[in-house]
Amino acid sequence: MILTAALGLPMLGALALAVSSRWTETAARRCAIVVSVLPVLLLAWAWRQFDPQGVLFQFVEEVPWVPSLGMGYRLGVDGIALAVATMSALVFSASIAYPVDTKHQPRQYYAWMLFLQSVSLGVFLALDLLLFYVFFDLSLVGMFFLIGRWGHGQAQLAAFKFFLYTFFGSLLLLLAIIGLYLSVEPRTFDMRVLIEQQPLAGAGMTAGLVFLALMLGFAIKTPVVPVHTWLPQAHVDAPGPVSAILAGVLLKMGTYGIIRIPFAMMAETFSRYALIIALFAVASILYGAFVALGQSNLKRRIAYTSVNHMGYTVLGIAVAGALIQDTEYARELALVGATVEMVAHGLITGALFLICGSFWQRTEEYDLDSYGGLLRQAPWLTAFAVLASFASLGLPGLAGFVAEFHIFAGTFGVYPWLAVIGVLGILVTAALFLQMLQKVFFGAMPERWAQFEDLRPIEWGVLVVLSAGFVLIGVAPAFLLTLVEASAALLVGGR
Amino acid sequence: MLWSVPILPLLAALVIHGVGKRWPGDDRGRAVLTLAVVAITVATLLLVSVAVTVDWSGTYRWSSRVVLSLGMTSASAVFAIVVPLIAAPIIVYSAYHEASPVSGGGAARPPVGLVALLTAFVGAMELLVLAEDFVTLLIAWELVGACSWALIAHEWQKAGNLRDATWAFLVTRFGDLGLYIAAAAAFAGTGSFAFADLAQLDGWRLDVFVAGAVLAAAAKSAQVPFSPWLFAAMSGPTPVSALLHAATMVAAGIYLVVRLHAELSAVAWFAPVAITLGLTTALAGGLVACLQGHAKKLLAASTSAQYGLMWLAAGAGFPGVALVHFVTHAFTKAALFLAAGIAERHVDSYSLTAMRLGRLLPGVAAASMVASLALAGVVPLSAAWSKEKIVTAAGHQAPWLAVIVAVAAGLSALYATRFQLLAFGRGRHDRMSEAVSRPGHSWAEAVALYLLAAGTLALSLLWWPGVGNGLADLLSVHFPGTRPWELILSLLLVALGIGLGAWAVRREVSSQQSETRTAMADWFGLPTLSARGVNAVMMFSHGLARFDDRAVDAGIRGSARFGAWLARLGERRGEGAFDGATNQLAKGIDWAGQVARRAHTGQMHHYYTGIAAGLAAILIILSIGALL
Amino acid sequence: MTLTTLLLLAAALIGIGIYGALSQQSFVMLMMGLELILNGVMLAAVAFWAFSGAGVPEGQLLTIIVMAVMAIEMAMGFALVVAAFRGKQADMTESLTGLKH
Amino acid sequence: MESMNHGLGVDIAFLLLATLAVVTGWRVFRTDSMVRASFFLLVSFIAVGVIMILLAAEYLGVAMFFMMAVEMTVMALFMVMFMMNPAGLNPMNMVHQERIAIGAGVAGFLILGAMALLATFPDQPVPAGLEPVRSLGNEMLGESMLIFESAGLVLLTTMIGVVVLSSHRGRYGAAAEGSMPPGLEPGGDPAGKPEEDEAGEGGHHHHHHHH
Amino acid sequence: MPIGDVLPEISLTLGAVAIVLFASFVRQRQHHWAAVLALLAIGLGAGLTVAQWGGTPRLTFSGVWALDGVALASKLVVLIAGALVVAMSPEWMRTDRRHGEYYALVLFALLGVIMMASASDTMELVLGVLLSSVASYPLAAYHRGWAPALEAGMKYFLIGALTNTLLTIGVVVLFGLTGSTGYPDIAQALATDSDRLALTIATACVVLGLTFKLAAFPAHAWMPDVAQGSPVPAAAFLTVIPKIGAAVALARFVSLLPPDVAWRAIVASISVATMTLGNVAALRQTDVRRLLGWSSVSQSGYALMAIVVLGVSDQALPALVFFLASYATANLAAFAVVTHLRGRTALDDYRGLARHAPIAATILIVSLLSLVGIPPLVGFFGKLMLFRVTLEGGYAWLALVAVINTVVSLFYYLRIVAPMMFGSRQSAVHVLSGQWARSAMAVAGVLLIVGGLGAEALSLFTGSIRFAL
Repeated sequence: MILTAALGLPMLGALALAVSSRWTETAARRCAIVVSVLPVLLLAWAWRQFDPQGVLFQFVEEVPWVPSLGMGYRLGVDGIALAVATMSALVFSASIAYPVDTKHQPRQYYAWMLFLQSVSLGVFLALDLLLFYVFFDLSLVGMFFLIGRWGHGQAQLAAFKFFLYTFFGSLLLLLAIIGLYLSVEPRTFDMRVLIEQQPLAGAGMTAGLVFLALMLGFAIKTPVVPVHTWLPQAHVDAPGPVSAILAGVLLKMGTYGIIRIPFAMMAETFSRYALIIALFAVASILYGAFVALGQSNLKRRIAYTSVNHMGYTVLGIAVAGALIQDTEYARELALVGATVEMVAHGLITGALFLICGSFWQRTEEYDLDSYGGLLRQAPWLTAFAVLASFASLGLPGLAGFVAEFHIFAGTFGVYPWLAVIGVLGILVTAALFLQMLQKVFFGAMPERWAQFEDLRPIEWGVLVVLSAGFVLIGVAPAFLLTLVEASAALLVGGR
Repeated sequence: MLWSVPILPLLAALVIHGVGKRWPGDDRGRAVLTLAVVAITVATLLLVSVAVTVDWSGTYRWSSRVVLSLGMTSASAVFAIVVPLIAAPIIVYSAYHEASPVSGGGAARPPVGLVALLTAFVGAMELLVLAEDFVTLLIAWELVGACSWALIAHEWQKAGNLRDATWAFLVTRFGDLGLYIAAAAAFAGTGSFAFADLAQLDGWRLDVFVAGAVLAAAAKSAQVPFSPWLFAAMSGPTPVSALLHAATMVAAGIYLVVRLHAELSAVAWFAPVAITLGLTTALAGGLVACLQGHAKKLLAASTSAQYGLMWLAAGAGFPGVALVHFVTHAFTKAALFLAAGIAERHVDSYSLTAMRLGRLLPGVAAASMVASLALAGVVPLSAAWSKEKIVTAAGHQAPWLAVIVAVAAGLSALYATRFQLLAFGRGRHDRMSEAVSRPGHSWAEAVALYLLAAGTLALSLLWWPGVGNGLADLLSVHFPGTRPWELILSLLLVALGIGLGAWAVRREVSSQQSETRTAMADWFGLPTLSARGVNAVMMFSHGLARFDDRAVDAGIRGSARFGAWLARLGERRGEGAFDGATNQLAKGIDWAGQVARRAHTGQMHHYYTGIAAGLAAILIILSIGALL
Repeated sequence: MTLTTLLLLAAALIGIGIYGALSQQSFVMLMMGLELILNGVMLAAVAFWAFSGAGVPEGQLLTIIVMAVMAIEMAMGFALVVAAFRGKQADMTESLTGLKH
Repeated sequence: MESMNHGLGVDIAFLLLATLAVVTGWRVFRTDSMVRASFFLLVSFIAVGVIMILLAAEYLGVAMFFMMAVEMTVMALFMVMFMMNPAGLNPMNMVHQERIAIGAGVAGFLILGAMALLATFPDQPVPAGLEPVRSLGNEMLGESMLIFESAGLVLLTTMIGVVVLSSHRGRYGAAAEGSMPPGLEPGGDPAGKPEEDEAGEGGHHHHHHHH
Repeated sequence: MPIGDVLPEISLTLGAVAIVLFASFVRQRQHHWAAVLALLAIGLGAGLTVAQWGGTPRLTFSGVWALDGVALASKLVVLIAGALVVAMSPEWMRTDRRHGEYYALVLFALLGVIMMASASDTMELVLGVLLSSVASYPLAAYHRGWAPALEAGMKYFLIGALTNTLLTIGVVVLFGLTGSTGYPDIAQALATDSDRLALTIATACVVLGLTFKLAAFPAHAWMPDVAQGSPVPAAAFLTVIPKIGAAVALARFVSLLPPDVAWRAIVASISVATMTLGNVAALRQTDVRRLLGWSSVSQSGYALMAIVVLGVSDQALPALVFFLASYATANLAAFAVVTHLRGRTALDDYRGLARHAPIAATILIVSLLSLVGIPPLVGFFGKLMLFRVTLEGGYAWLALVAVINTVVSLFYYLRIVAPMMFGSRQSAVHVLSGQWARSAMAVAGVLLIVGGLGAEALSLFTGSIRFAL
């Protein structure tokens, strides 16, 4: 029941906010914050209860939904899912608590945010392919309304682009899911059965097509170059907290999906194409980094680093799925790294986008060159921005390093040359973040920002929580690694 | 328990930073800072000595594959002791020499942030030298880099400082990539990151490992072609340079070579590479230093050159010699930087031609003299001993190598002389000149300098018979035996260098600096070259960004075009933003939409024709199907 | 009088009917084209009944159904033409251009 | 296919009737008057009806006569009442896309003609002694009862529909009054009135002589 | 004569007759009671249909009338949809002098659709098509005082007349070929060697005739006009209900054909052409009703996918009926909202609706999302079933085309959603007074969600249906 509660409570909260029109802004906000924290607590509790030595999926719940189709309301988590879900819940709480201009519709804003929290957690907690898809698609709907209604700039356009682009991916996914479904007897959408049976092993063309559709669908969501172009615009025009969710949570659905479906259910096919996926991942790493370096818009720059970081994740997964002899250790390391990267990127980029949101609230300006010397006016904002940037560029002691180090070490054990090429990415990332910091926070301050405010207490508090998260993972990741390692070992070694 | 050694300064730094803002802004605040720093370094030193005597170690488990571990080897012990030893006076110096950059127009506040960062820097360096596995090493390695970024960027109001800090960070991070690769190769070969398991490494992975480690170490210790980053680092405050060069950042590179010497020299090409690298840097750095007119840059080039000598020693198979030279060099170089910093305060410039403060600052001049002579390699000062050992070590490889090394050592005599005479020679400034009215230096700064000079003098005990052998036993390293001809040649070259230096100084007063000389003095134009490279990269990424906007996205801008139209229809804003955008797919669908709409003319006979045509099409498809 | 000749005659009538349906502007004339088609269809139905259907009664019934189709469509057509003419002054296909694209 | 028992006279009659049916059918679209056109159509139908009788489907043929006679009269009356050019006084040629129409007609003829010539249908002539009318009656009230009733239902529906559409006056005054969508706001115009309606009426009209 | 087998149909017929009589004797103001009568007749018919459920699939009335799961299931869907249409009408039709007859025609049209779905004889099929057509033409043109409605009705009729005529060609040729009009005999005759040229022509004509009722390419042209010009409740009827009967009739017909007739290719081609054309043409519409009409065309294309794989995938028929039911619910909900909003149709008029009429806006958005196939709405399960059988039948390319089309369709559906949610408006929103349309809208909206969450019920209901033949 704990998982159902985790995704059901925000849904109930969303309904409560949606149904009654009596909520004041403060009441709606307080209610949303409180409700959004509950899943964090529940999942943290589940984390404590999780048995790393136990079976792959724990806390399993099963209620038939459409049994004649083999579909059910099935929930359950392994270490990977639990880690990503907990991170997501946390990022949601942080984003909901972060101040934003609700454009006189606070009730609707918080209702949509809670709705999105619920369905996003659903994606990570689902153990049924179709249920996974249901939540996957609903997240698009929630995001569409959030961007379109509360975004700025060309928000509608960005929302359209986001929805259309990723919806195409999700429909491909639907076809592939049906393909998988049709390949098992008896027909079922139960992920556990599909993982166990590996239904399309050796199925040649069919397996290839199903795999292609799956990977394309997830690649769009992740996003992997060259199907990433929906991302920058959606990010730029979305309000800060929504960007934080988009980058922190929604992108993870792509990579999590890769781990959960093609990686786990089509191991043989995956291994056949692992190298190609890894090449795309490396392309994403470098391309994302270089394009980010070329951006002069604060939010676009951060948005493109997501392409880079998700490239690391995909690289880790691709490597983990390459069934090359005597590389189990390395592959397990890579998968652990990929998972940690998901968690780390969620927290770090979440924090960065929230900081962007603070900028927009104060200045409505994203142009890097118009800033400078803000350290004088806003030391706390600077401190958090520096910390998050360094975390994002992979500085040891912060979460990004743990992830990237695992991934590179794992990759080297399987595809040494890709590791050598890919590692260049962290150099470019460093360059782009340092340049960004330099332009925004240091040097001389233009007169127009003389009234620039430092962080307000609530912003400060939220950023402290997120930063604590990625510092903790950077310094003492054992709690996370132990959880993930167990599942990674089962997924990599158990095959 | 060994964790306490690096963690103590790191935590202390946090505490200093946290509570430092509330301290008084005057000299009392500086005094408190000084006391705190001294306490921390002494405590660290105590912890290290305890660790050495009772053989502490430490492990910290991340996961079943990744275990962080600390341990003490002779090389780590030396570094672990030297680092706080050098750092203590430097940090005290900085507490008085610098001011907080945020203090603005009011009274200069003590540089709490800087002191905290320097303290953290010490902690990171301790972590680096105590690391017993690659994860820990890499963590410390990059933390050191990040600390140096923050330190160089200390005066953040000047955008140039930030650029230099970024540049320094990026160059060294480029080297760090080597360490990433090395660590990955080690894991791939041994299934673990521990140094202890490196012996199992063989085959191509060993080659990759060594290449990565060499790259990382060379970049950190500013070997050619990475040397120019040290110049960029000169944007930082003087104490930062002192610490960076003497004991921490740059030292990390040579520490890695010394610590992993056994594994590195398992590949045949390591020795020639290390020797070539070291020798090239020593000669080039020496030349640059001889030509530099900027006091700190002269010293920086000298740092590269001296670390080049250490590389050479390690390459020649005597990491112990490199270790000792590191220690002797640390004291002299720290002292010289502090002296240069004091000089700059008096003339408001690092330009050597403007100094000649011998009369004004006799005490400082004397301390600087000790360090300069040691750097020059004048017997019986400390650095001379280790330098002679390097010449000898080179001689073990080949006699001609010893000759070249001696020439490089002669160069160091030349530039050391030049530095000393230009900075603290007897020149225009005397007690009567206008410089007196300038703010001088505090007693604390002078004491710091004297302490370091005294350290140099104390280390001169190495010349005392038996001390060298005792040290070798203590560190369980091997020193090469000195050959008379090498010693004589070397001493002759030192003398020649000093003479040439004195001559050059006399000439320098009159002559203008030529273009070529300026270029050569700036690492033979390497920075320009790399600046071009950076420009190329930036252009590439801007181009890529444009490409990403226009080309890759083109297929998707269907929605954009349509959305723009919608925005016009709906919100009446965002108009025209995408008017120029050409998008084939969007155009195609849009066109199809128009055609489909236009085809629906509202005219019945067109519909009838359509139905007839549709029927014909159905018939044709059915007939084809029947024929197939 | 064979099945072939009968079917050819039916084909000719249907062809002319198609021509009429496609070419006439006036609703009434257009409907005449449709009737001509149905005329051919009825003929074909009777021919089939007589030559290849072994005289099964469904053949005749089918012809009656086709006849009913014709009658009903004409009735409905005239009713609509009347309504359209009254409401829209429309007697030709070209005058129906309000709904398009 | 020569199994049917008939003589030369029947063949000649068929040939004449066929020619008549085609020619009058063609003339329907080649006359200046709608009234004449409807009478040409009637002749064509009658020719086909006679052919049906020749084929021993007397009932169908006769039904055809009556039906078509009534229908064509109605049509002619209708045209006199409502339509332009009642007596063919003005020459009229109201056609569009004639080439396409000719092409479609020819194609239709060729395809069906090809079927007539090339296709093989079962060779099962009407058995001797069959009483077509009786068998039809048995069928309609027996096996195909449902079809027969369905047809009746369709006729009923048509009647209701035709009355609804065409009756001029209803039980409560003018039938069409108030027969429109509700206004967009109470009392206002309904939504979605096409713009062309206000401007373009009669763009291709040559005459309005009713009302 | 097994009268018991057609009791639901008799119920509808009697209901219609009763309504006509009622309307002749009652004051116009009381005519909305005719809607109650119609609902009673439909309810009785539905009840009788349910009572028929569970019997073995069989043909009755000498093989003319199919009494199988498909017929019963589609009959139920048609009746429920018809009830919704009736329920959304009274306020819309209030001012009409012939308010009462409207319901009689609706019942007759329902009967015609049921005849199509149940016909197991080409003559009955023709009559079904004819009955549903002649009842629909007046429905489409019911606003005699409103030019667009007359034009829509006229166009609908003209296209219908031509296609019905062509349908009779097909039926007659088929009779010539097989000497029979009953499906069992036809199937038997075609199974033995029969002439391919004639069969090709017959197939083409029959399929074309049915595309008219399906609003599928090439006889789709009436659909947008009717959706735009006709009375909105009638548009709701015509965009939804005839399709159900026609799709089942088409499925019945093609299942008779021998395998060497390329009917799968034909249906697949029509499917692709229909969905693509409908979607592409809908892209730039600014008239919401017309947009829904085009979307309805494209939805026919999706439905045809299930017919393509008939016989290859054993779930093809359940998928067809399931999809049609889900589509019917969503489209009726959308039209119910439009009715409730007094037929507002310009896209601009929908701006800011979410704030002024939140419930209507919500139901409209939900219905559009259901048409797209966003889970967990019932439309998602419809599409899921379709994709599933299409993939199972080996028509992955068709599924892919449908996917691309779905993305395109999302675009124009969102174009309605976006101004409603993101725009703002000053003026008030007027809705129809009274509870009929509002209730119809609410019921349809609830069905969309309940149908999704309770997809199992619908799935069980359709899961085992098959043809009697």
